[in-house]
Amino acid sequence: MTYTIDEWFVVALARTIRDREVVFHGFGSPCAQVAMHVARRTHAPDMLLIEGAMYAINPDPPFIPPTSNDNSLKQGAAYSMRFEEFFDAASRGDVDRMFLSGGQIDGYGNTNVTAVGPLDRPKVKLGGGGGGCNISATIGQLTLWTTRHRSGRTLVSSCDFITDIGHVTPAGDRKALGYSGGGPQWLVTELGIFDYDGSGIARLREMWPDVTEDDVRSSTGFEFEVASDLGTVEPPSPAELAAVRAIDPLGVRRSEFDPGELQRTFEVALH
Amino acid sequence: MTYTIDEWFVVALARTIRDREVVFHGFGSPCAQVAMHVARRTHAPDMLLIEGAMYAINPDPPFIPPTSNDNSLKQGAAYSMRFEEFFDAASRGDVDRMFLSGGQIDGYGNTNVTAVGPLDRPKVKLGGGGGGCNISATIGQLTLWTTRHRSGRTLVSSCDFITDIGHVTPAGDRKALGYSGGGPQWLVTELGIFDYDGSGIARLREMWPDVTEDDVRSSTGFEFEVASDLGTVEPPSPAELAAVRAIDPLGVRRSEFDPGELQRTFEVALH
Amino acid sequence: MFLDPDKRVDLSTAAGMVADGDVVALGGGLSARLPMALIREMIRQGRRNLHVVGSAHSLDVDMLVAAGAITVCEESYVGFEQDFGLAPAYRRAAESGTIQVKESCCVTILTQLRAAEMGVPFLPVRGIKGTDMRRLHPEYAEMTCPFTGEVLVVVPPLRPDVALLHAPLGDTRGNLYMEQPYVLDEHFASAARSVVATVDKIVATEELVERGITIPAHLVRGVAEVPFGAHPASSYPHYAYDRSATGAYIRAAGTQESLESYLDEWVRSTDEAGYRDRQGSAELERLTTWSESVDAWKGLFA
Amino acid sequence: MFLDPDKRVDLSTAAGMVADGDVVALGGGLSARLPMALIREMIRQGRRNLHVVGSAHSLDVDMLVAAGAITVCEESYVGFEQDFGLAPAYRRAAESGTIQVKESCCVTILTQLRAAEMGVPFLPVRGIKGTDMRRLHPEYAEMTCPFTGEVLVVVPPLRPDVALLHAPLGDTRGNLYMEQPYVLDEHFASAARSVVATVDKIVATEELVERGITIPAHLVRGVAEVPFGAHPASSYPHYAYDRSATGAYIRAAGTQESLESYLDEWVRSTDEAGYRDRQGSAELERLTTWSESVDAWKGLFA
Repeated sequence: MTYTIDEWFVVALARTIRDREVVFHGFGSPCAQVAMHVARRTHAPDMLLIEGAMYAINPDPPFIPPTSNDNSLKQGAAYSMRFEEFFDAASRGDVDRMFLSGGQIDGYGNTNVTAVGPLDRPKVKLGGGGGGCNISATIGQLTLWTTRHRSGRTLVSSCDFITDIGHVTPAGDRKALGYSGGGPQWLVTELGIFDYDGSGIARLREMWPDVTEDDVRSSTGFEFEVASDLGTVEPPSPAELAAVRAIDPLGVRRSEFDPGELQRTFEVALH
Repeated sequence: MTYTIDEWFVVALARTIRDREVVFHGFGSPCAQVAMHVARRTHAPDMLLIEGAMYAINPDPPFIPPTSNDNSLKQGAAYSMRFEEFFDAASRGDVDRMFLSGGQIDGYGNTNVTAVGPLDRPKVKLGGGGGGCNISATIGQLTLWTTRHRSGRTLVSSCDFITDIGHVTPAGDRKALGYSGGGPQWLVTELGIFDYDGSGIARLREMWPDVTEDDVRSSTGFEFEVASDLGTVEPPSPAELAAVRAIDPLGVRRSEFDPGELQRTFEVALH
Repeated sequence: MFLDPDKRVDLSTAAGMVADGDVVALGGGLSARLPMALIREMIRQGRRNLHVVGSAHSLDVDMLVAAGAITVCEESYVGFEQDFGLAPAYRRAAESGTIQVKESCCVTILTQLRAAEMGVPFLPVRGIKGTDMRRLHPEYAEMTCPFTGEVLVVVPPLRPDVALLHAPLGDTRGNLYMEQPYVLDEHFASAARSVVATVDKIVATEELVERGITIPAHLVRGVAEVPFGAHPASSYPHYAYDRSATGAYIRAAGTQESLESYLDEWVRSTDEAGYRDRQGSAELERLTTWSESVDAWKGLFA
Repeated sequence: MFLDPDKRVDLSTAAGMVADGDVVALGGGLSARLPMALIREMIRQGRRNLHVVGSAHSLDVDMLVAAGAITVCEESYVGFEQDFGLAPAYRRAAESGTIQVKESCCVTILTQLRAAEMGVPFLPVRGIKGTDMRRLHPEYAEMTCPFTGEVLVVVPPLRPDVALLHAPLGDTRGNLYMEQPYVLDEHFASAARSVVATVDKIVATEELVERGITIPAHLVRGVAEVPFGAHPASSYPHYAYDRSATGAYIRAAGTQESLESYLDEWVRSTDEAGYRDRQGSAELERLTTWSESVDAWKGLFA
């Protein structure tokens, strides 16, 4: 049996969630969205899953649709938060984890989803940050991810615009800014997985088996440490793979990947 | 046919409401409560009636109960505001009129519903202001009322504590305080009806036919002007009386009056 | 947040979730959905030094004051409206200085709860200036608006240690269904460190979903099923306000001595099952007849 | 407040309640409950210089930008998620500087709306510091909390001239029923000077009461009945998002020239009845089959 990088990728994202965490993803984030449902169906059954843009609590959607405001995403939820109810909870520190991506991500985990290039005449006007900006300051921990690491344009030495804050910004670190949130804990890319060292800089912890440290380094615009026990990402379990396929029969998660990446196929090892 | 002072009194209160006004009464205010329903059933059919403590919009209660949080008070209402929805509307100036009473009322229409006597050891601890304090600043106009004018202790030269603000306070007038609300427009008592002159002081406009100017003066602790056209309160119409009796079959409005006052009976004039 | 799948506790455990000295938000208002079973149970447990906060309340606060459980009272109103008038025990305690009255205003309390909900250390209010409220609240401050130059009173967040709520229906997870008015209950639930609830009845989650959940389970630490748990306050759609039982309290409350007898008889010497027995099942059932006809409903208040 | 007992207007009158230069709040979000019939009608009427505000939006904003109706865009996101990616016309206009992008954050917009709702001239927000958002918003200020000494960003009220909302159901008075997520619609309704709404269907007030009214009539200035008035956005419980019609827009939006042809064909040369005809009644009816089975629902997105 084989599986593809998109499946493994969302499993890796799912594993950043601990059981009994209160977890949120934003809209337009199918990989994070699928990952949250995978986590809830595998190792984190008692997490509180807040469905992004619907603010539905612990729904059991029959499928993941290609848009985040579809009613399928609140099926089975006994309760949906109001807009302000979610954002207040996040602002006062009652949400443990949020998934965040970015068109640019720097070494401290600051992200840019606003504009690449000069602000008055951007080279690329990105979509915008939605609600991430303020609550990136207060949510317990952040799982960052990108599926565009290999482009070389995503992990940058410095963001052209900071939409969501990481560990350290030009205006100071989180402590100086008075923020209670812990900031980025993980950065998962299609090449590897980073955590953050004591100074708030990304540190490479694991890579996919078809990726080399040179691949990572040549695609990364910032200097990063490498963990002394640099390893390979743990393969998905049959249960995890089954969960991915059950929750996302339309394969909406794939829309985040460059078509070339989707060719990356792996074999389930026979023990 | 006869009618009593409580009936006439609520009719007089009702007439302070203009059609197409947005009007609110607080809890524990049966006279104002009955008056609002009388107004809506007679001269102000298109007012927006916000039922105090229920925040129900334009209900048709089958009767007025002796407590303001009873579900009978939202019968027939298509919509009930949430607590914050009402208080926000009042704070931003979207409510045209509120009825307010007080254990003490001074000449500027400041009211005290907190405590009579020194604050650390009050002579009488009153119930408290509920939500009146802040929104007395921002609601369009206020109709003040008391059924305890004759006691001599209610209309005072100066409140021991200002809970809700009138036209002028020791800290300045409404303009100086930056308040958009117009303040007291009417003060209706069981002896007579006052409006307010340009300096914000109560001015006697009408009296009940069984009351003399001396009665009013001897019961009033502040100096007041008397309108040059001082008159008698217009008797209730049959429709108004019928509305009072229909909306308040339990006579809850009477609980505001001293038993002695309730003996005041009037004859419907035959034309 | 509270993620346990089963939050059911007995009333004694629920009341035990309030500690002496806690800042306690009281749900409901006036004669509706007061958490009376929790109030009575806290009196049985001898709770002391509570700082209660809320909007317009009546028997819940007065009875806690009578039992000596309250040190600070930060409600916007305590009383029995025009029907029974001033709150007897509260009034005596306030006039003799045995409780600290930090009377507040509904909008101010709402604003302070919102600050806690929003995770900000201050919020402005439009009113207060010109009134004497700051004599009771030296903790308020003033700030000048950077946009308009206006000076506004600003207030700090209010984060109760626990909110005590009563709902007609709940489920085992702690989801609660209420009828309007919710009063401050939703804000208490979000702003407080925890919610402890009583419900008249625990039902299947599906039944709550059908009606609409008012307070979600993740805010609720414990839920106790207590029939007539709001009595003598109302808990619609189940039962109306018991005016006669409230009147009995008022009559007993004329002196602290007779009030002590009342508390001994109705609270301290019994539990909630005994309380219901002593009230009389016929009397309690009568309160559920409000929906039969307007006359039946009106008859409850005659 | 709006107290007329009959608020029904036709779509042209409804769209005419928006003036050139207005600050316009757009209801719904992403692909749900966008006020598309009003958007199309405003384009037909040649509305200009709008300042649009909202949270995460897509086709509504992009089409207004394509038609040259927007001068300032203060949304938290404009795009088509991962499915169709960046918003083509919005992106071109932002990159060429023909619109002013005052991109904001959901929490900031919510806070500014709350200031308008609460009638206060400023409110603090916890975040923003450390980000570059203030480069887009020199109007924000900072204040020092008098209680904690913390410096927080404070924002002014946001009081839209008009909020354009779409609801599946409404009544003649202007009461509106919506399904969750309400997104910012409730706050828009309270904060804006007026609400102009389209509904797929006008029904009896009793039917709305049964379901629960989301936006009360007294906030609504006019309501127009427009079947499929949110299309191609969803309007549950009636119809799902039309991915295929959205895809057709995206394909046309590759250049401003082909986009003009699209607007001529689908908007400017017809009215809403014609729009529905051209979309095809079979295609539109298909969007209502979502509730028949999971396969039918899923099939709409395949």
